[in-house]
Amino acid sequence: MNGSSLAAVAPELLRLGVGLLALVGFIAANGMLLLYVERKVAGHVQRRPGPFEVGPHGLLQAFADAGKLVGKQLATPAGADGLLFWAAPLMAFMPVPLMFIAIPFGENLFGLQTNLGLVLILSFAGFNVLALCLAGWGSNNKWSLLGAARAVSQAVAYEIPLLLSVLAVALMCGSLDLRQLAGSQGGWPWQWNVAVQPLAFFIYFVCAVAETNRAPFDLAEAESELTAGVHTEYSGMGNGIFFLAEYANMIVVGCVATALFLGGSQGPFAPGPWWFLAKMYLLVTLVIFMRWTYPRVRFDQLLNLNWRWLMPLALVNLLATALAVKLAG
Amino acid sequence: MPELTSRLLLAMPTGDSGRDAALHVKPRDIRLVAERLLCQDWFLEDVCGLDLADGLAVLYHFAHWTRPGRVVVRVMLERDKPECPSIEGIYPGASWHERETCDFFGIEFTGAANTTPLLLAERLDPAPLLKRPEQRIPRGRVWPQGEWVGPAGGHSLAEELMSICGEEGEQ
Amino acid sequence: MAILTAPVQALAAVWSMVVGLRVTITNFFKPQETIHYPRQEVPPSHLDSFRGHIELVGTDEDPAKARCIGCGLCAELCPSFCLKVVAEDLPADPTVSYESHNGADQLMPRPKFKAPPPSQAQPRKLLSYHLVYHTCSLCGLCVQNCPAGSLRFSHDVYLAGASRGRFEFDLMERLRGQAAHGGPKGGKAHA
Amino acid sequence: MSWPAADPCQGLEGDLYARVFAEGARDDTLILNMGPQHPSTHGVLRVLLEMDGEYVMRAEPVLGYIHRMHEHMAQNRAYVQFFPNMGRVDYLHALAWNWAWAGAVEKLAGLEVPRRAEYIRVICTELNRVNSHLLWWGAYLLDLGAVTPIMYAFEDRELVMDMLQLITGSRLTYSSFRFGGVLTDIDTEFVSRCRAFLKRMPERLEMYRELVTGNAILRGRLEGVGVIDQMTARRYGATGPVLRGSGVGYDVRRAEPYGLYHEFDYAVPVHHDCDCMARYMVRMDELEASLSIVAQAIDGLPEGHCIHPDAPRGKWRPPAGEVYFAVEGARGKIGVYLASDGTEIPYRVKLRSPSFSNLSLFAEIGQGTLLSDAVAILGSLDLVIPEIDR
Repeated sequence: MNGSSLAAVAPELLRLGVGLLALVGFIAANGMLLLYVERKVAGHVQRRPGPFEVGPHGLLQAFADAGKLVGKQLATPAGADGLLFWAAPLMAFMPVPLMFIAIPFGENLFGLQTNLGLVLILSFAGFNVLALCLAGWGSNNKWSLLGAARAVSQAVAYEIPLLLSVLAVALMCGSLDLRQLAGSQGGWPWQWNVAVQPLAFFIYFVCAVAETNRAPFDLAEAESELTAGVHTEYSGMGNGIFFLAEYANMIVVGCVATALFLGGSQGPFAPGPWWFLAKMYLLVTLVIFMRWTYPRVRFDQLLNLNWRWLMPLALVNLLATALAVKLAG
Repeated sequence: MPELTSRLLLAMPTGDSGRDAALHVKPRDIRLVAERLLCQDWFLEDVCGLDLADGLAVLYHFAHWTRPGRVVVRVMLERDKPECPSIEGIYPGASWHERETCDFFGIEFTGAANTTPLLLAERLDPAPLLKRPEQRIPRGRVWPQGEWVGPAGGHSLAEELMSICGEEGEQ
Repeated sequence: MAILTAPVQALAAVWSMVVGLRVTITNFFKPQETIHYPRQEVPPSHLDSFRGHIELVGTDEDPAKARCIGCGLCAELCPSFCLKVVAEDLPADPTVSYESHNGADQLMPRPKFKAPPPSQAQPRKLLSYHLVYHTCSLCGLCVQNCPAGSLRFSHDVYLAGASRGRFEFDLMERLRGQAAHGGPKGGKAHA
Repeated sequence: MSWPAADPCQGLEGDLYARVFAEGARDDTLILNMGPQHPSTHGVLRVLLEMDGEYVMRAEPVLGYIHRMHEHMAQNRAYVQFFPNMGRVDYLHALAWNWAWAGAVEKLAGLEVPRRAEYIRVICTELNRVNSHLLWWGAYLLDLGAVTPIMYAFEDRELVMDMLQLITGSRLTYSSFRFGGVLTDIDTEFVSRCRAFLKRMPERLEMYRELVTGNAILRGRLEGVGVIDQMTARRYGATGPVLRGSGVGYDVRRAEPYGLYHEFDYAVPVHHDCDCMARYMVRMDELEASLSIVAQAIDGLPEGHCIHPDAPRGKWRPPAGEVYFAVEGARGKIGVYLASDGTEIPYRVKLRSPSFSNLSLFAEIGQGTLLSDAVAILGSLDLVIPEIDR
């Protein structure tokens, strides 16, 4: 079978394959970049240099870390369920590239055109919970188990307002296709959805931080309470993959926020993927700054915040949006 | 043999040795005294063992939030069978102090809920802070003024504690 | 009432988060406090007062010769038994004075009352002076109580070693080395 | 890949403490060992927890992991040789312990301390208290999940340590007090650095307030958590900021004045909420109080000796007798009971450490809290484990 016939048979499949490969590269590169950025931000916030020794200003530190993680022994704790224990990090990472394929980085830069892009991302995002649950259960460690219990109730709770806030935007545009959603906004900030739906954006942002288990909502990990929660028993690349998945998830939620609320690749003067990336990285940096600023919330407060504030607000917001769309339409 | 008969009170000027009054009680009365001290809002600073030629002593230091000085309650125990009632039920904070004293001096505090070693991994024999016989000194040397000279009047705190002792002692 | 106050409280809470973020972001752009050790070092003014292990002080005439009179008071006072002084008796020599002139006196307060050397009324010849630094707790009793002013703290901040032996010093040898390299002169106490 | 054995925990019944603790446990609860290597037990404290989900049903601290028997060491060395130990009992407020030991022996032997030495003691001890509270602040927020504050605290701590190094020569385990005074006098360099520090701190404290104290998350974590009422505090003998957070203005510097503290004008901060936030606020206010004492002491520093000319040196014999001396440490009331038989070495030394009594509270107030609250409560007690274990 030659290339042209392949293209003739399944152009969509080819695009998907190439897209997936490119995305895995993108994720790996981003994992390293964000690791570096996180440590640099932490360093500078704390008035110290951060990584500095490997490469100029520690630029190559991420490679050194990756090499170290790969080289470490993978230890399975005594009494742990080996299958579940090692399935967990894989399960945390594998859905991540799939989430990227529906993200429109630019007008024509995307992996897969589907009118259910948003649904696809949200459904694959749910896998992360399963991974943490398995990691906690499979570790045969009481701290991990507590972490897993926290992770599950946290993720289950926060997915609802997340969905509701996203739905409000989808209702406005009448579509679940991320490309269409992004394209429906203008280039200038006041033409973005965030100007129309500030509350939905706020709810989405808080939920996204909680969904990705980032501080101040990093309760599943909570190193000062649960030692490291679900990650306690993971060594070497087991831990590394969790990290990679965490950063990839951060990028996914950043990308979705950019596409939904911040105009996607639209931007003043010269629209294009750079605008998309710039906005996405800005959001991710904000999340990183938050991690180095706030104390961790308590578990019941986390759930209270969700059920008592975000849920009702998201519902009211959705209703108001529906009403407005109906009236305007 | 330790003298276990008298409960005498001695008042000393504050600042001289860091205490206002010293009270010698029999082991069986320590709970009564502790209870009365708690009623009068004293709190327990520490429980301290002391190995003397006359036997083992347990010193309870009590201090107060609103009045200066402290009260020492001294209990003399027999060396062969050092047993003292626990005041953990009155001052729960005493529990750890008593366990520590038990670790260091081998003094049993009867009636305590938890008697596992606190600071040492196991009971040592002899207990680590016990002196060798030739090192021990008589109590008169450590408490030169406190050698049972009789009740010291004129000191309000001393009078007060004396009255506690008197009432309870009739039983 | 709660329905009115709750949103206000929520907004105040969100505002407190913004204020916190402002602090970290301002600090992000401030210069670093860290000193990149191998490339930069702490300014010497911050190291002068550092007390490293003790060292012997040479006499004014011969910086390679310690003022020590071998009385052994330092070794006797040391709480962790980390000093070993070996000395032999000298015939009484009125010309040898063990009054110190400066040195440790300026580093340490000098009371009028001074403990006499424990056993010897007269100086002895110092044969060797060993310090086992890994048990030293730097309390300063030896320096404070040296009747001859022959001890002081070094300022060796960057002392590091991979073996225990690295921290066992022959202080007489060290003094000779210092004298040969023109290190701190006996007469100068650098406090 | 290895499949788990039928019962992986077979033969692992735990040690004596775990077995004793598990005797009273319900069937459906989890016995959890928090420590001795847990990140927020600050050293080597172990707390046995019986957990029902995230709720702590029962808690029991297990001590002794770094027990060094300081009291026995005291009975084997001359009075002055015990000074280095004091810096190691509580390494965060070493000078208060220095003072407790020096004060006890001075009281026993009736030694006089020159005014200048008393002032230097006040200055160093208060600076050391600032240091201790700053570290507590940073470490406590680390417990609560905020990583950055400890770095800011260390910036200021570094300045204090530089200053204290000028006087004491050490940076952490000071042993610079002597009977009848202090080892080294303070110089103009110290005074100028100290003034610069005093000038800098209000601004920093304001930053701390903005970054953390006002933060909604922190308030949510601390308010109403770990309530210690006054009766509990009394029955357990709690002292220091723990007690002052429960609304009792008990401070040894006021209640049983020692040194020249009566010459200084400062407030004893008291908060009445009895919760973790009250203890937090007490310590933050104490930072300011300590700084004000230092400022007054620097301004009014008298001339004179830094150690009494007739102070005993080396090994010496105080009179026989017994004495109890208490000082206010950063964690509470530090007490030294000293019995002397008139020889060169003490007959009996008992060290009353404040954290010991404060921690014994935890078994009671930790009950029924969430695990996160247990961490917050443990941190709010400001534990220094070497001091508890001695």
